[in-house]
Amino acid sequence: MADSHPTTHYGLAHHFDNLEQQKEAGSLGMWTFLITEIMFFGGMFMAYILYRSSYPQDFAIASSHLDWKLGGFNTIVLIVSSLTMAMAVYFSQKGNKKWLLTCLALTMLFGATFLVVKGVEYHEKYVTHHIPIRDFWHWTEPNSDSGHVQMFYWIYFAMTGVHALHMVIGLGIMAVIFWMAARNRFTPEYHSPVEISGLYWHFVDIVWIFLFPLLYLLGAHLTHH
Amino acid sequence: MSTEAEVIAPSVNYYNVAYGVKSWLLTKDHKRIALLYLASVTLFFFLGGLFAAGIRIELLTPKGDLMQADTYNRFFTMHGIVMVFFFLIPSIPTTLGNFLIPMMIGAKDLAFPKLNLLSWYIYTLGGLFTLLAIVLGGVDTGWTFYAPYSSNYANGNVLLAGIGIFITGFSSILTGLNFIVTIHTMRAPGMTWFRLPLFIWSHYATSLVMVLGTPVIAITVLLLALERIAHVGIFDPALGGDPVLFQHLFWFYSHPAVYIMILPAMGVISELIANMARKNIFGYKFVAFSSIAIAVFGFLVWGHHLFTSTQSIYAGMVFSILSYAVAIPSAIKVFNWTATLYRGSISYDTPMLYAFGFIGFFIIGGMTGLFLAALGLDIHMQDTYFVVAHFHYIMVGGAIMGYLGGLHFWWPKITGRLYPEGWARFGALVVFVGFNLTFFPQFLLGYMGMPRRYYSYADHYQVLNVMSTAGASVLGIGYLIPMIYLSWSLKYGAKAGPNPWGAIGLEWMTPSPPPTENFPVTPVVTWEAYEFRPIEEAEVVGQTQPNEPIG
Amino acid sequence: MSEHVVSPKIYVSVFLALMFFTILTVVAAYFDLGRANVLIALVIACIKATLVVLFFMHVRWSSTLTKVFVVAGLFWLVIMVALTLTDYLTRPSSPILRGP
Amino acid sequence: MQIPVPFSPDQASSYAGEVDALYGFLWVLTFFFGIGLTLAIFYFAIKYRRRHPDEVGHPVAGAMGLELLWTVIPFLISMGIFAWGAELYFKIYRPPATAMDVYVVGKQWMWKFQHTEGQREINELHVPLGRRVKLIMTTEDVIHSFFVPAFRMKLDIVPGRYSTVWFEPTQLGRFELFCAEYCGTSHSGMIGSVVVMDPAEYQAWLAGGSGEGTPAQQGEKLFAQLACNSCHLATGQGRGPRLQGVFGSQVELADGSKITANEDYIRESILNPRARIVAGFQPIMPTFQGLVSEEQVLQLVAYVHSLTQEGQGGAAGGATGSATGSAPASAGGANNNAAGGRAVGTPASQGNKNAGSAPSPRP
Ligand code: HEA
Ligand code: HEA
Ligand code: HEC
Ligand code: CUA
Ligand SMILES: [Cu+2]
Repeated sequence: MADSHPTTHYGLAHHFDNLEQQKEAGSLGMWTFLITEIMFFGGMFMAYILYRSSYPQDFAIASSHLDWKLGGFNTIVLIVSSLTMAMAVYFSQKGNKKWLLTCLALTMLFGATFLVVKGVEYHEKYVTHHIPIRDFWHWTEPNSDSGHVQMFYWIYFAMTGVHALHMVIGLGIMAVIFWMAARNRFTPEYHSPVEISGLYWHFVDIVWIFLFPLLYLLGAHLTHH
Repeated sequence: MSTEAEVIAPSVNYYNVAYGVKSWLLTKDHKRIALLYLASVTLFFFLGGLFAAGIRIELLTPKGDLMQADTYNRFFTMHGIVMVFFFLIPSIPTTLGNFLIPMMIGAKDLAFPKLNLLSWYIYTLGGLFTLLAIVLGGVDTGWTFYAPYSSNYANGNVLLAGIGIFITGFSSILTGLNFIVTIHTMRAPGMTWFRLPLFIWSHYATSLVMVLGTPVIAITVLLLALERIAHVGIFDPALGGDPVLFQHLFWFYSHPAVYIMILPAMGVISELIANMARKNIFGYKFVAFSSIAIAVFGFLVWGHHLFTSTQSIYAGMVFSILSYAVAIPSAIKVFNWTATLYRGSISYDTPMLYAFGFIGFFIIGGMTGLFLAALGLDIHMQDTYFVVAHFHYIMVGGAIMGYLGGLHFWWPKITGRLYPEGWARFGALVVFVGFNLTFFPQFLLGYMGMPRRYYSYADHYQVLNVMSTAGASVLGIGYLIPMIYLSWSLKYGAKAGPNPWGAIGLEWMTPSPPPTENFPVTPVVTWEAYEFRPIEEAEVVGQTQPNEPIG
Repeated sequence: MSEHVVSPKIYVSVFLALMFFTILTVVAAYFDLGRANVLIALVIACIKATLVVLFFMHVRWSSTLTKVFVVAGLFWLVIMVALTLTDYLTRPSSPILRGP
Repeated sequence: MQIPVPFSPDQASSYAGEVDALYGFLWVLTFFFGIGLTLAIFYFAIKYRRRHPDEVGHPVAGAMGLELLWTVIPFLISMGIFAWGAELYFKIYRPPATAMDVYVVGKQWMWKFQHTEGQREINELHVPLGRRVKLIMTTEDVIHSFFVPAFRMKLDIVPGRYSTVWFEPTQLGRFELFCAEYCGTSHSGMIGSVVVMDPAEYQAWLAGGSGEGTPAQQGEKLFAQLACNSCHLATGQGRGPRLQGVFGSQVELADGSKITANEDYIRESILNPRARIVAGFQPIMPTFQGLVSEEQVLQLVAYVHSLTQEGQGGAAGGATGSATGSAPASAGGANNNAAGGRAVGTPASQGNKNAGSAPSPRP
């Protein structure tokens, strides 16, 4: 059976010939997965593009009811977390356990911050009845079509919800990596799990880089006037 | 058939290496996982077939008499969902593909064995949700789930079925991902891309489609299901949403998905034809690249399902012309298969009979695809039985023939046993006859105007419908025959040697059934694909001695 | 192992660039530029994403295969959007062809 | 091109024969390739059958010439099919400028029709032989599809907008009408028939009339009931634009773009006024979504349509005869009349497109 097979290298699974091959497989696998993720969000982007360009005014008004300051804050939080993630990879390459752990911890901290802020925003929507569910939805803003606004919020919740789900999964992965790092599982030769989960984390950041302007900033010029 | 079956079977193989339910449910061996899948997809096939039987019996008479209209609607919906998502899409890749890909490229396993097992569990979970939906009364939306009917009007368990499909989608994604990575990184030394068996090329192409397309259906069906709960959503015309957007997103996956169903079968056919004619494939590179071309172009044609949906007529034109473009690589394959027979050494064993059947059905199914892709003609044919006949010709006539052919061909490798050849040829014949009788009349019905998804129909369609039902009963028996003798052969079949067909390919150079890590030593490939030599010589070429006990 | 170790300096510069573009995108949104607003937002987001992919995700130093995969993934998204829009943009009363 | 094809329904519309011709051609092609390849396979299979168990085939290298041959020829053939199919498609899906309108409303699970002369029907549609009929179709619930096999004509009806398609019946009789998009429990019960009548009989049948008046007249009543006329004044002094002459014209919108005021545009103006604002007006028009049924919207559309024809001095007859009683009288001239009266109202672009693929005269 698999586990009884003697491994020549620490961290090498039985069915690979060497670490190089294993690492290549892992990284290619993650990239392939990220491509599926692009398409996964792609379906929602398609809906967004269609309706946003069909109902620009209503989308702008709907968007102006989101707090771009919170969204912007979250953007910055995620970018910082991406930096700490990148640094975590750097320290794993260098074999610096202490800083690896620190960077991973910071990454998780920022990720959690993001989720908390997201929760605050969702709660605000709940309080103001701006969650698009029939009989719950309540919209009084004049000069805008409640139906179109509901579609905006439907897309908003779908996209940010799925994104938040990815964040939660990302935190889980980071916790595992942290645990592995703490138990000295990584060496300068073998640290591909850190790198590969880093790819995932950065991807989730990229999604938000798109979501922020597309969802939060449509109505910025409206609030200005 | 080789009679050297009585070689000393290696004492330990993947099959007898461990016993007990746990050793199967926790296995990471791709060969065992393939068998898990084989059991599950067979189960779903018979479930889907049960629904088909219900459909055909109901359609025996013009008036609805066997069941209620609502029940009938659930029958064809569940038939479509089960057959497409739970049988045909996983069928060849997860069974034959899973079993053979590592062996054909000379690897010990897929790149991610745990992921492989996980995808079986995910598939099973999705299947359970769908079964639950069936048990709780089924779904009545058609397998296409068009909004706003399914989001706001349907009275079935759309949510459960939607979740089932969403979950199963991930199993498909993981399988595709695993294959892609495996084929890229795990090839044995000397196994260059152009030495790969065509089965590998077609599975690579299939995996591309799985990876790029499946996420879209997953999110689309999920959004639809949620829309049903919230009574609000992006496909809801009452809000200003566009139901046709759903159709775009649905077919963005579901058209490429038809190539998920046919490409693996095409790969099987390439193997069967080369090996049963003991000859190199004519135009290897053309056949190889046509698989990739089908996968890529396959993504550009989904709008041909929307010709009558009020899609813009200009978009209709674009999608129509691209649909013809995707037919070309299919044509290339058919011609090259035929040309491969030239100067071969052709055997008439069952796998080859299925291969011949495949080609015939695929030509008819594919050519009738050209009817449907012709814009002005599709106006008349869309949503009639002509479409039903078209896709059954390709999916049942084509893909399932390919699957059965492959199953017979590799059965000795998988089980170490030979199936009874006489019965098998008889079974293939019954399937062939039953199939044509079932589905050819449906072309005529369709052009005469009988719409699909009709529970009752006008009297003048009855004669052809009776023929179709009669054919379906023959076909059903035809499918039971292999089921019976294959099971029988598990215990009573003659023992097979490593290479009963005199075939070529790494999988034939290891014992049947193969040991856990497939090869005692990683093979080194020094020969081109399908490079047939006189039998004795081929054995020398192989790095492993086929008839020697290895362990 | 022949892997590239990216220096922290590069990471920090990329980080600063990302911050800069984030601020830029907010500022740009405050001007009512009609259709150009979307365009600017998208261009900036694309630049930011490219930075992350190239540097944080090391694609700049990765194999050709990885690069092909990244581009292919985006290309497929473009296929989906572009071909769907061939429908919506050519309808007789397309809602999209209308102004901003 | 009236080629009889076995197992096909009656050829009862002007383009049915052409559809059948393409269909017949494709079967010929299918048999050509099917039989040709089958014969080749049988020939090889017999000639090169395995003669002893250890025999192997002779390696044959590929042949570039052959590969090109069977790439290029299918490609050319398929481009030919494409062009043929596209030509038909444009013919069927672009209603000619001169056609009589019929309003169709689908709902689970019935068909409702209203003629411009006021006649209402359910699950049965009467049309005169040899007249081009344009269907303006909508649905109250889910997607349905209007399918008449004998006419080789089908089009989905999607909630939220109008679908328009046309046909010209060329054979008297009663033809099956099916709903061809799955729409729920009684999808297979959503059937009816189209009755093609001799034009004179058709006029008599129309005269049998309904007391309710034409859709345009009903629309006029609604226009008053819903107080549309409080804003849309014939004088042009109201808060909303004057609607006379709007239908079929190019409307300039607030954002500077232009749009042809067709049925869909009028419908949207009523149900979703904010979507497109007419240049020079404020977005104050309330939505009538939920206040009017699809049938009533169609009547309002018919009324707005009629304003153009009257406003342009079009003849009294035509699609929106001024009174039910006058219908028979206007019948003879209806074709010309509509042609003349609509020339103004026909979107320029559409007119051009139609010029290329104007329906061929009946054989
Ligand atoms: C495995 C499944 C499979 C495959 C491979 C195909 C292959 C093709 N399909 Fe099919 N199709 C389905 C499964 C499949 N289809 C299903 C399930 C539906 C209905 C879904 C639903 O609504 O429920 C459908 C519906 C469908 C439609 C929509 C019909 C409608 O609803 O109105 C169309 C329209 O263009 C179409 C076209 C094609 C074409 C052009 C091909 C081509 O790829 C075929 C190419 C093959 C050949 C051309 C034959 C071989 C070539 C030769 C013999 C040489 C000669 C060739 C030339 C001269 C070009 N298909
Ligand atoms: C892989 C895909 C696949 C497969 C294998 C099949 C297999 C069959 N299908 Fe399938 N079919 C679809 C995919 C498939 N179908 C899809 C996608 C639709 C569209 C659904 C929709 O509209 O939403 C459809 C719709 C469809 C219809 C149209 C229904 C309608 O529109 O109203 C019909 C009608 O004849 C039909 C018949 C059959 C038959 C007779 C078989 C036969 O090949 C099945 C033969 C197998 C068996 C019969 C099982 C053998 C088991 C036994 C013999 C056990 C004994 C059984 C009893 C005692 C009852 N199918
Ligand atoms: C409160 C005033 C008001 C009422 C009531 C009203 N409208 Fe309007 N309507 C407007 C205004 C203002 C516009 C122009 C701005 C716009 O496009 O929304 C308009 C535009 C239109 C247009 C587009 C005209 C064009 O020139 O393109 C149509 C058609 C129309 N209305 C029909 C109706 C109908 C039918 C009703 C009743 C069911 C109705 N309106 C009720 C104010 C009104
Ligand atoms: Cu209406 Cu089907
Ligand atoms: Cu298709």
